[in-house]
Amino acid sequence: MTNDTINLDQLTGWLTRFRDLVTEQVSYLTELDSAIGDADHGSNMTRGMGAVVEKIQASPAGTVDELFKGAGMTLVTSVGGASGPLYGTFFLRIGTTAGPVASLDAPGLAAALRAGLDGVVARGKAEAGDKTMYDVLAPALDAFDAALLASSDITSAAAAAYSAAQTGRDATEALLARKGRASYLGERSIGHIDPGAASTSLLFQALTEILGEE
Amino acid sequence: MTNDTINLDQLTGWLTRFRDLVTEQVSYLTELDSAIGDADHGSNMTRGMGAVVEKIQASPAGTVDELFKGAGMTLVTSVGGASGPLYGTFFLRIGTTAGPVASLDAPGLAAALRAGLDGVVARGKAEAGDKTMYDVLAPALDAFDAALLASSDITSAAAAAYSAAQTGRDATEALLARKGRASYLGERSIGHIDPGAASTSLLFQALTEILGEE
Amino acid sequence: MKKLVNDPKNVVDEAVAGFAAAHGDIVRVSSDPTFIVRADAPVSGKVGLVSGGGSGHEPLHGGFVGVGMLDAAVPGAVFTSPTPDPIFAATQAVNGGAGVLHIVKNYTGDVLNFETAADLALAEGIEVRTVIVNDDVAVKDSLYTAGRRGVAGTVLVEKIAGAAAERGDDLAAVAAVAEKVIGQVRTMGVALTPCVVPHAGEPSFTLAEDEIEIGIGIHGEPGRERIQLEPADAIVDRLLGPILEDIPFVSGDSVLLLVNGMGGTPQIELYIVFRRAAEVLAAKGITVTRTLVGNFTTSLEMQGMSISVLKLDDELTELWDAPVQTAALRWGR
Amino acid sequence: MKKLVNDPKNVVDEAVAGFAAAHGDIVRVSSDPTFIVRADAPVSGKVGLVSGGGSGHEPLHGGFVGVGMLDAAVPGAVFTSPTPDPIFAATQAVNGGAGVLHIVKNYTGDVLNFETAADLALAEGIEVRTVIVNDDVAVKDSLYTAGRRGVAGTVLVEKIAGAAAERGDDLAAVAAVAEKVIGQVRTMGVALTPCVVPHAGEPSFTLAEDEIEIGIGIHGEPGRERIQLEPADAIVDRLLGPILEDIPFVSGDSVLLLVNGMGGTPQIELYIVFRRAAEVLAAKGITVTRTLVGNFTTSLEMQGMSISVLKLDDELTELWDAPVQTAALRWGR
Ligand SMILES: Nc1ncnc2c1ncn2[C@@H]1O[C@H](COP(=O)(O)OP(=O)(O)O)[C@@H](O)[C@H]1O
Ligand SMILES: Nc1ncnc2c1ncn2[C@@H]1O[C@H](COP(=O)(O)OP(=O)(O)O)[C@@H](O)[C@H]1O
Ligand SMILES: [Mg+2]
Ligand SMILES: [Mg+2]
Ligand SMILES: [Mg+2]
Ligand SMILES: [Mg+2]
Repeated sequence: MTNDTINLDQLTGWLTRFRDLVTEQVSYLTELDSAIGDADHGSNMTRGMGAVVEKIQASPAGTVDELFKGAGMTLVTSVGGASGPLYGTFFLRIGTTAGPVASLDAPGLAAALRAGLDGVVARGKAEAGDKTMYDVLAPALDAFDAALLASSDITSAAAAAYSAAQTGRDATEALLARKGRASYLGERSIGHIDPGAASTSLLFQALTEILGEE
Repeated sequence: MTNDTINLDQLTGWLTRFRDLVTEQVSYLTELDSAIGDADHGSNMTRGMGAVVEKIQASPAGTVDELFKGAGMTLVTSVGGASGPLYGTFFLRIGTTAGPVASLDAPGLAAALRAGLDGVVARGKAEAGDKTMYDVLAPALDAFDAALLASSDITSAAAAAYSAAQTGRDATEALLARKGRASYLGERSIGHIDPGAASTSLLFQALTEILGEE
Repeated sequence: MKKLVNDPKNVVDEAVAGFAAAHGDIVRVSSDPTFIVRADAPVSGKVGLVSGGGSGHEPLHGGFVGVGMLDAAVPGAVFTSPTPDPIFAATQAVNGGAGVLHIVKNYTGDVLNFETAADLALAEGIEVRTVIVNDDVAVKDSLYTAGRRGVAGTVLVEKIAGAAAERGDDLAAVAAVAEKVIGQVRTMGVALTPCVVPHAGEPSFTLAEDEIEIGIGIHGEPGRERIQLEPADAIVDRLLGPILEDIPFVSGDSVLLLVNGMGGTPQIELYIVFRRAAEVLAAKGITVTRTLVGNFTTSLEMQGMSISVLKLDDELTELWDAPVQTAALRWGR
Repeated sequence: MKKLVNDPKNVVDEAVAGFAAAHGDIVRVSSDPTFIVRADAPVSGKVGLVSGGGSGHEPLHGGFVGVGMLDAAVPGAVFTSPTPDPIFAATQAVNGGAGVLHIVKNYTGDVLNFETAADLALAEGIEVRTVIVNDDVAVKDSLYTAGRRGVAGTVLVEKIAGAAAERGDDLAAVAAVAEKVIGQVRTMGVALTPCVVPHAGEPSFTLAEDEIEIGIGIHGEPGRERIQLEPADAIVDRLLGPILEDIPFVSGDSVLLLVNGMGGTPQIELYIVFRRAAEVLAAKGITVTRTLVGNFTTSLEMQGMSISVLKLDDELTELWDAPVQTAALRWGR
């Protein structure tokens, strides 16, 4: 099915599905972080997204900005580490850019996601090839934007983004880390997928799955 | 061969042979001490007797008291732990009792050894069955004295003493320790041979071997 | 994993409660959010010092809260930076009107979370300055990377900046002293064994009986290089080389020498290390005028140590010697 | 065995040399025979305090030499009592004319070697009194055995007797204070892992991943009982039971609570233990008025801890609070 817009329910579903995926893959994410970090990315993301979904369920958001500002704030105050502020800012900026609306059309979603990415860069200063979540987020959004040039269907744009995300994730394996904890390993960081890249790929998997449903 | 007396050379040989035996059996003695103590009896005895023999070789003693006082003093100042003062006192008392002579006859040796045992008791307050070197030393000297009632041959008295020493050593296995480090183990000290009993048995083995030679 | 813990989830809360019970004369502890402040906080007119980071590095930072050192410490989960809210709350609790200095170890997570807390404080009208400690020479520094980590040198920054605040320096001056220490301290560490994070239950790397990791951080992460076990003196030489080259330290310098245990190293080994390090420095004409030996910045039960060298001048020496009264460092009162 | 050592034979000598290099402001070190004395020894007119024992328990005893505590410490080989000659030499070195107190942990080896040293001192006209510390309730006491061991309570004896000597008490009075502390302190410990003596190279016992030893001493020897690993709180309860029953400690008592790490235990775990111990004492109406948490009497790299409880009165509290300046314990100066 195609989607010209994405509504509050779907966006809530996105976050919920993301929570499910990081929870399912908690050991995988933590293993990746053991190899080149401090073995907590899985538990960080699970704890954070768990708190996000719990809060949404306790008091559902009335608008898109409320939903994402709430999610961002919860991540910031429950995760700590590098991923808490980075994912937190990502969602906060999405909320701020989306504004008090009930749904987003394709350009609106693209703009919000792009603002999220800008937030991540503003906080973390990552560049392409630094072996971080940026290396998934940036190509995924480029693919999303490119798909929208051909059609205004969010579902196919999300699919393109997820495909680029997976490619980006796998490409981090060969990189030498220049940001985050993995950078301390120097050459020894090569040969491992970045844990944040892996969780960000799950974010796009969650989006395609939620858009494909119904 | 039989010996009515034991001379300075033989007595020096006794100490040297004792050094050899504790050195050969260093791991065995330490293993025994691992089980119910602090795993140092082998290295304690080897260090101490090594120093004794080194000193004798550097400046050979002219009399029996000089030999054993020197040995006792060296043990006291080079071993530490429980065995240093106890073996040290044993040899110091032997020297004091023997006096400035060139050799000992059987009663003279018996008296000197008995004085050594009294010294060990005075210092350590061990009684029969406490699971210490006393449980070898006391029956060995009793056997030595008993043999002398039948004949004045030191060789056969020493053999009797060594035989009693081995029996005494093996009998410590079943005892519950009441003195020394092993006493802290309570019931768990049962089932292990006492390391000091084992080294004391080597002392009598050394004596029989040196008297059997020539 | 064998540890003296109850539920791994409660490790930090229970330890903080124990810390409060043991050191009620020196600190007060706030829960929800969790932070530790000196008993008389806020001290009116004095610059407040706040540090924090993941737990598991004890006595860092809670053990350094007290007169002459930190005003507050904010413990995160084990090896995980605290979130901004407790950092913000601690900042408010120690603000005596003269502003607050955040002392942050250079890890992306710590930097970002303290950054947000500083923004929140600013929004409340509290002036905050931040210094980033990055003393670990095992990591090559560069404009394009996350830079060097902050490790055991942090203790020296906290002590000396704390003394500057205690004598009445204003926020800019305290920050300048902290920056001076950061500019003059270098550290490098080695691990003989890994450590086990309670909620993970598994060591994050494994070492053979004859292997050691050179250039480790303080989070149980692998180091720069894995080598065969060597005698202590050779290991010391290996660590001191990059440390001394970095600033560089030169003949005629006076220094503070810190030999820091990683948590599971017997003190007798730390002194064997100290002996060699002092020897090497003396041979290079560098005078050790102040010393510190012990467990100050740890990685749970890891066996290993780090060596830190801080170039001293009269001012830093005087501030080092100033009275301090914390759970883990105390003299002059 | 992975250790930061060079030749295992030189462990003690190198560590003592490092200790001297690190703490030259507090101690002087004599070699051949090896002992550590406070920098200003002998202090004329003051009773001298000498302790010692096998190495591997650091900071005990060298870390407690200094103003307000020990005048000298005599380190033996690892886990082996020193011989009488260095004890005698240390006794001479600290004799300020008011006599010398020997503080000896109750092990046959330590007792015998100190006994001989005291005889030698007496022959030189130095008055020596000896107190034997035997705080370990894991060992059943009896007239017919070696009696209880001396363990972490020794630190409290050394601090409090040291303060009595520092204020000018005569030898009989200092000995009486020491005996009072010995009469009122009880300790029990647990091991999670064994330790490895450098020259042995092997652990002296092995424990499965789910086993712990209850009632251990401080020489890597096995304890009274091997049990399954339990939560920290259950272990604390298990140790506190025999301690509190022994004197007994009763409602209304004021106590000092010492949680002592065995060398390889992370501080975060010691505070989890402290929290529970304080809770149990409070529930029994016993007030914890003084505290000490950290590595004070260790067994090399062993993981584990001991709990000591000392019944306080005004005199002991005042002596505990008196200034002390040693490498490992310092306040008030
Ligand atoms: N400066 C940065 N910019 C973007 N992403 C980063 C940056 N630093 C770290 N990350 C991401 O964060 C991930 C690690 O997250 P996590 O393990 O939860 O935090 P921490 O590193 O504090 O333990 C890395 O895998 C990386 O993708
Ligand atoms: N009170 C005592 N009387 C006699 N022998 C003793 C006594 N205490 C200990 N021993 C002996 O000393 C031996 C231990 O010696 P060693 O291991 O060298 O010293 P330590 O126990 O100080 O480590 C014990 O096996 C025992 O035979
Ligand atoms: Mg991580
Ligand atoms: Mg022994
Ligand atoms: Mg982390
Ligand atoms: Mg011994």
